[in-house]
Amino acid sequence: EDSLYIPLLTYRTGAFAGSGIPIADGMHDYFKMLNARDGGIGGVKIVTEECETGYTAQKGVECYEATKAKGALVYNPWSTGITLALIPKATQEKIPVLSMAYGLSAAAMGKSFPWVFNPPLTYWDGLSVAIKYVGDKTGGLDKLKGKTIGFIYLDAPYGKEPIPLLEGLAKDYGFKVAKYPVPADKMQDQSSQWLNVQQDNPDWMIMWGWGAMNPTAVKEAAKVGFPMDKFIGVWWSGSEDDARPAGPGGKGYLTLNFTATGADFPAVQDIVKHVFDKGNSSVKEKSKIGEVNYNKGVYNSVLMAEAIRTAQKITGKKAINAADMRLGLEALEISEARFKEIGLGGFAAPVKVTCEDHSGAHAVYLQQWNGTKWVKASDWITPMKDKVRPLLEKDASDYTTKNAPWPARSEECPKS
Amino acid sequence: MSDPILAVNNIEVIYDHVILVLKGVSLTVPKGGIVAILGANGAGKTTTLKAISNLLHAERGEVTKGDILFKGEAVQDRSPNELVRRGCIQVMEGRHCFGHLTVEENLLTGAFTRTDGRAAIRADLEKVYGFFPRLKVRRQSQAGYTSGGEQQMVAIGRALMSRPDMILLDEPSMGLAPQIVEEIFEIVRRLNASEGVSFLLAEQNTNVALRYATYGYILESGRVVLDGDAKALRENEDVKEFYLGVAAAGRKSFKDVKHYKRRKRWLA
Amino acid sequence: MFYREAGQFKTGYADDMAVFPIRQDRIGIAVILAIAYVAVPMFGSPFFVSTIMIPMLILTMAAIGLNILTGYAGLISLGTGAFMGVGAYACFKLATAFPDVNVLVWVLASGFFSAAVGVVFGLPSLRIKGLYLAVATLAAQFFLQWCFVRVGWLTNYSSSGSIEAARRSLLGVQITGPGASETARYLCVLTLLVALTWIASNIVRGRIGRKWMMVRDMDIAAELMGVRLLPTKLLAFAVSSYFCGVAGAMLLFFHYGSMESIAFNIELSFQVLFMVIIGGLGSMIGSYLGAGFIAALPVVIKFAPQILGIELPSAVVDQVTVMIIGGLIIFFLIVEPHGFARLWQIGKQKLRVWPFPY
Amino acid sequence: MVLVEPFARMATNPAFLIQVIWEGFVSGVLYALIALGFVLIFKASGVFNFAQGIMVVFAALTLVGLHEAGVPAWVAVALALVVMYVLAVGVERIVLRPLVNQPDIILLMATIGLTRVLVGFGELVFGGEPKVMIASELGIPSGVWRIPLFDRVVVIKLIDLTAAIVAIVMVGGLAFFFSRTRIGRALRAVADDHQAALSVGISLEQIWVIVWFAAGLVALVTGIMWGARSDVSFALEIIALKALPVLILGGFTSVPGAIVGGLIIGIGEKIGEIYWGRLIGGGIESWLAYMIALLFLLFRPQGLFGEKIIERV
Amino acid sequence: MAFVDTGRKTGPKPIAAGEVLLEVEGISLAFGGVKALNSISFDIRKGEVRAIIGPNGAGKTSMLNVINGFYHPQHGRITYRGELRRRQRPDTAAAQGISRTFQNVALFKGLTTLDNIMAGRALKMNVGFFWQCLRFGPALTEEIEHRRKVEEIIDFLEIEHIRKVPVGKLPYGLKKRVELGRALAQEPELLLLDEPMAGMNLEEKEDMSRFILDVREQFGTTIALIEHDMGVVMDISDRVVVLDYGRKIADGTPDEVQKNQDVIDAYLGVQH
Ligand SMILES: Nc1ncnc2c1ncn2[C@@H]1O[C@H](COP(=O)(O)OP(=O)(O)OP(=O)(O)O)[C@@H](O)[C@H]1O
Ligand SMILES: Nc1ncnc2c1ncn2[C@@H]1O[C@H](COP(=O)(O)OP(=O)(O)OP(=O)(O)O)[C@@H](O)[C@H]1O
Ligand SMILES: [Mg+2]
Ligand SMILES: [Mg+2]
Repeated sequence: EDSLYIPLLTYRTGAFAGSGIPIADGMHDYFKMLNARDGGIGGVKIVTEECETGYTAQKGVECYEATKAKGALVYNPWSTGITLALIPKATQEKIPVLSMAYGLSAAAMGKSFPWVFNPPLTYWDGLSVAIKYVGDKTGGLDKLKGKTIGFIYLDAPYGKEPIPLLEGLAKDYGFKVAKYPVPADKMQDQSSQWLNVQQDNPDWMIMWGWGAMNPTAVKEAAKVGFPMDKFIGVWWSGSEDDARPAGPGGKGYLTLNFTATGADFPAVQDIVKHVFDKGNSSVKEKSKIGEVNYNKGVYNSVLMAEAIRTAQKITGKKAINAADMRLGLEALEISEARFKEIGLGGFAAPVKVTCEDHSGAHAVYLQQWNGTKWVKASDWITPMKDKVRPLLEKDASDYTTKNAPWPARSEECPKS
Repeated sequence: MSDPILAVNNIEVIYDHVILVLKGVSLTVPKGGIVAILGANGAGKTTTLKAISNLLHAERGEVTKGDILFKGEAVQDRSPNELVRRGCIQVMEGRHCFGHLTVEENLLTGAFTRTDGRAAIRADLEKVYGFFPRLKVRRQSQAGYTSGGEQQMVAIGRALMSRPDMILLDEPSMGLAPQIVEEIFEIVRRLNASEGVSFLLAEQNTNVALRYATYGYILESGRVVLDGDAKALRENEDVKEFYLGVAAAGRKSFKDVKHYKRRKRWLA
Repeated sequence: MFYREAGQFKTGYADDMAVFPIRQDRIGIAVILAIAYVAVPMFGSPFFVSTIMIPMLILTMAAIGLNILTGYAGLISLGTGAFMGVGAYACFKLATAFPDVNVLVWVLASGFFSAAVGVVFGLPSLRIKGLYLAVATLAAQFFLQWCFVRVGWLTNYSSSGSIEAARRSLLGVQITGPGASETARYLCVLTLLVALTWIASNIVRGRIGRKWMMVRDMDIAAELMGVRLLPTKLLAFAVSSYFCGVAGAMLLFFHYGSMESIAFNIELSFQVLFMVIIGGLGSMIGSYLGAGFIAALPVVIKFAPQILGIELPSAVVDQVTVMIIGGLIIFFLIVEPHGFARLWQIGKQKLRVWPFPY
Repeated sequence: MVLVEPFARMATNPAFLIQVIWEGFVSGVLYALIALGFVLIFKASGVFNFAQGIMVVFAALTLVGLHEAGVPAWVAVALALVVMYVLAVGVERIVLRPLVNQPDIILLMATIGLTRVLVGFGELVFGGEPKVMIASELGIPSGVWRIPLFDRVVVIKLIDLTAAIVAIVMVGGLAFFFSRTRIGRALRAVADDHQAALSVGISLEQIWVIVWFAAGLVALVTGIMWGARSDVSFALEIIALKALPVLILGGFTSVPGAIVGGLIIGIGEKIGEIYWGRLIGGGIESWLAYMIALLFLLFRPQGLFGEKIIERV
Repeated sequence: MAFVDTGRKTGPKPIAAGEVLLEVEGISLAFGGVKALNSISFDIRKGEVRAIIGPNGAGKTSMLNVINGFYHPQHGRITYRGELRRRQRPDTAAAQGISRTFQNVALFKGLTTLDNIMAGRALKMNVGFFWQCLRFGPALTEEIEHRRKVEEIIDFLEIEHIRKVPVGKLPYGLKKRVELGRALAQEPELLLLDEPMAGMNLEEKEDMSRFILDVREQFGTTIALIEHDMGVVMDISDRVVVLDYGRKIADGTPDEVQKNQDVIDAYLGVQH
């Protein structure tokens, strides 16, 4: 019987499990809902297989090797490290990698990385939005001159990814950057970093954190009395579990986000109805459905599902293969109307992926913790494409020369 | 012979699942007796003692056949400390002092199983110092830094501190000055006579051992090849020649040992 | 009955000192080599070769390295992961700086860099012993890992901080980088491992190995017999780190293809240490058996339910795998603290005296 | 510049220096708590218990897990202690008893194996999500003191203060309990020579259960304190590694050594990181502690308070 | 006996039998409060068996440790082969031809008997690292050559049957014998034996005595011997020095010493 096989690389164990579990649940539940409600996509059932990576590259590669032969349509590594390890392999073996708003920023250059996709935006886009927001609050980007922006980040490829752009922007707008790396084994003890913050007294703080690093940072920021409404986290630092432990002290903390929070969407309600209420979800409490990271998982599955639909439309096949999937991803477009159609109106900004741009640099908004939940704190803001694009191009060409001979793109760009 | 305090019946011991070391050893120690196990290197004396005190387990050895009765009860499956509590303690070959503890602390560990109060333990401590004045001098130094002989005294003194009914002594004379050897055996005799402590000792120094023991077993390659009253053993020709060094022609000098070997009769 | 040395006479010391003095052993090793070189690439599935065999063989190399240090010279190290990292980063730098030289040369050369680093971190071993030394090597572990992250030059200033294996070939066959077939990579790894195992076993059986073991068993006596401790220990650090470094380079070039510093973390150090202990300290065969157990078993357990068609949540599988591995480690330590190597010996011993026990 | 600038910074902002030292002091105290668990077990059995870190996590998770299941906070503490006791007995029965008289490294490996078992088991039972420590239910104050000093403020979290006090009380109590008593002596005897300890009738079983339980108790306290500062998750296990330099600095066998070592490392690495670390790229905390310890070791191979290594022939 | 090179160089100045080989003068050594040695002087002549006796803790082992450089005395001078010896590292004593056995057997537990004795030759093997890696050519030749010598020692000590047994498992008496073998493998000029016969039965003591005398006879090795068995000491030694808690109380032939009242009081106790 036909099926759509999608391995899901997840982590429910290890130091980052706290972030990994809701994401894994969200990804699963959306597919389960599609299977239960619609009988799959285009009449073909989705078969998922979860493979535990523990956020380590080694296990991630094992998972990839173990599942690729079963006709995997696409991989979601959910770790920048695993993404980096899979990019050359998957490119060679022609299986798409979907690294949703994480991974290698340069993968947005579809010409160089035909098999890697990172919609809706890259870390560099995200950072540029954060700076835009800061500029806005300061009264214009030109007012940033002489200010200090602190950057606290997980000392790993993930956390370091935005630094080149941050330093570039600092030069452009004349602000200073103070960097505070947090080593993985120090995630839960950041007193040094925050002492430094206290000493440098930056005007703004930006955070690229994950897992246990986030709540600790928010707590510490509250402790040293850093103004929380000048503390901006990336979208991976903005879950309820990140802000809640700080108690009232966390009030005002801001993060970027590209998905809506809450369960008030028909599709999410369908998940509750078709999956959770039937006892088919591994979510333990209903209140967890609709939380930030859960919705990220859902969004990741929405992207895959929509790409599959697109691929089915393009190829006319019901049971597509990895190459078809790539076509679908490259032609992926979810308009506002389409979001509404699938029961997710207002859930996220419209997405459009093209051959040239595998991420699309779509808009994000800022959310703010009000002490008990996240509330929207800004409109959708679009990234500074003009600043990001050249960097992406340079980085992509660096990557391909360093890995020469990098296989040239053999697939035609779809006519648009 | 009075009631045996210890009876070992036909035990077999295997190390590491493959090395068979004791091949059916039986012996008894009467209450209030001093029994010696004699035998060449590697005969299995130490193994026998460890089998009795249940320390084999820590060396990956096990008793696979036979049984061991202490005061009439089978003790193979008892833990070593249980046995000490019942009154049987071993002084291990090669001293085994607690190097980082002082001499006095070493002695006090011997009293671990006792519950009769500090005063009694103090009194016994003084008694041990009485036996070994040298230890009193060195009481505050770490045992690891004492000389070989001093460590041997510590080991024996430590065992005495548990007020045992029976002591298994493994090569008590090794490395001790002749004077001390005599002293130690005198102490053995004294304890035996005044407090009725029974002894089972493994010894190489046959000469002394047979002078103090009441009964002896000779072990070779894991088997008892000869046993008898100490006196009878002392008179045995083979024992005389091989263990006591007094052949018919009188004691021969170490200088003149010739490069030949007469076969022991029991090996024939 | 089948495993007897009776009737095989040695006619010279050289014979007696051979690695495999018994004919059955020699036949056995020939069969194993034949399987490794012919059967595995021919019949092994790509998953088996690439996910089980390759990492297993590479980690065997690391285990041999650590075994030289810990098993033969008696110096405990928890810095293996970082020493492997040094090899990987060195090989990455060399291979990108001199792309025209064959990559195998660089893999072998990278070991010298970690040997040098190993010697530096081995210096405290003169004063510090046992577990204290283990902690000193942790300093190496964390310091080196920090360097991998902080020194941009090591990664050629890659923005992601990861290093990649370039595409290189040997005799026209691509052996490294994306697209290298698992068979090609496997054969390279296997050949390097066999060659270096041979060298390692030569070293440990000769004068140098004996000195290491002297220092391990009783350093004071060794010193009083004229062995100079510091050079001997440092040599052990150097040789050991060399093997670890080569293993690290192989891990990058023949297995992952792309790595970040975190891959060389303390977990890796522990993993290799496990292999050495479970396999048997001071035994070459032990390194193989231990690596097979620790590297391959988790993969097997993890994918076993899948292969058997049992549905279990992946997290549960992982948690249970972790538990089973932990439990088995304890179990094997209890059954035989001297590791598989000793079990192997006892097994042979039993075969030798079979059918009569003892 | 590397020599002058940091001191200049210290001098120009003394309030901040005090803040740095206080932070160092608090983390030092917490390192010391973990180290204490190690010391207890090492002292008593010569076992280098790598599982101490996961025991901290495990104890804390049990506590929070029980509370989540509806058990009142203090009852949960009592039950968590029972669980730690059962763990101690289990470890003794299953792991230690069969490994009597084995070399250190084997026992070390066994405890690493134990770590794996506990990690797997803990995640299976409690799940991988971080949990919030029930600090307020246990009456741990959560406020902040802001002390004005040199026209700046020094911030002291009450939880940190509590942690420091608890740790010091704990160390004092344990030092009292284990020193110079019959049990204390037996502990050290066991550490020296298992077999000889057996031969004089010391019950290894009893001793081991006692120390593992004591270590479990320390783990629970540590878990509560650390958990209240950040949250309770498996990431916490990693900090156990931080206790290692503390241990070697203080000496594996010394209770006061654990405290002094903890403070030296805690304060040393804070000052190093804040005043020097950034000059060379930051994040040096990950290895500075080990380097400090290594430096001390070169001069005192047995650590500050450790027992002298006996070398004789 | 073939395993000793007769043509071996014995250092700067060959010492004839009967001349003083080693002389210690006014050696004092204290550990904290413990005075292990207190101004001890004596000499050892080439080719003799020199016994050192004394009660437990008298400082005999410490004396040997001083002689081979493991302990450094606070006072005193040591002259070896006519040369005043400076404070030295322990490993140089071995190079100068002093080797020893230990009171608490210090064999390499994990090695077989054969390897333990081969270990004794560590200093004499020097083929480079490269050949060692290949175990071929010079490395193999060297290994075989030394193996041959070691086999001779094994024959001499009659321990053929335990050649391949790890020494950790040997009974005590055999361990002592292996240790002697290891010391012999160093081809020493001066052999220090610390209680070589402790824990042996009569038969084994006889064997050991025979080995010691044979060694002396056949290679002219000088022997310093610590032993508590007076029978052995009196029979095989040429001269005896008696220590008592750090002091020297007697020095002379066995007969003289045996009759010395101080010695009887301090050490021998009742005569037997
Ligand atoms: N742990 C062990 N593993 C294997 N074999 C052992 C072990 N301990 C002892 N043996 C072997 O058991 C035999 C008997 O040893 P045992 O120590 O009992 O002899 P012994 O009579 O006490 O000798 P000695 O007089 O030298 O002390 C020896 O051959 C020895 O090699
Ligand atoms: N490294 C050391 N540190 C402290 N004290 C020591 C050290 N070495 C020896 N001593 C002490 O010096 C004294 C002499 O010791 P030594 O070992 O030389 O005695 P010995 O004559 O060999 O005695 P035995 O016949 O018992 O072996 C002893 O009291 C011993 O405790
Ligand atoms: Mg014995
Ligand atoms: Mg001595």
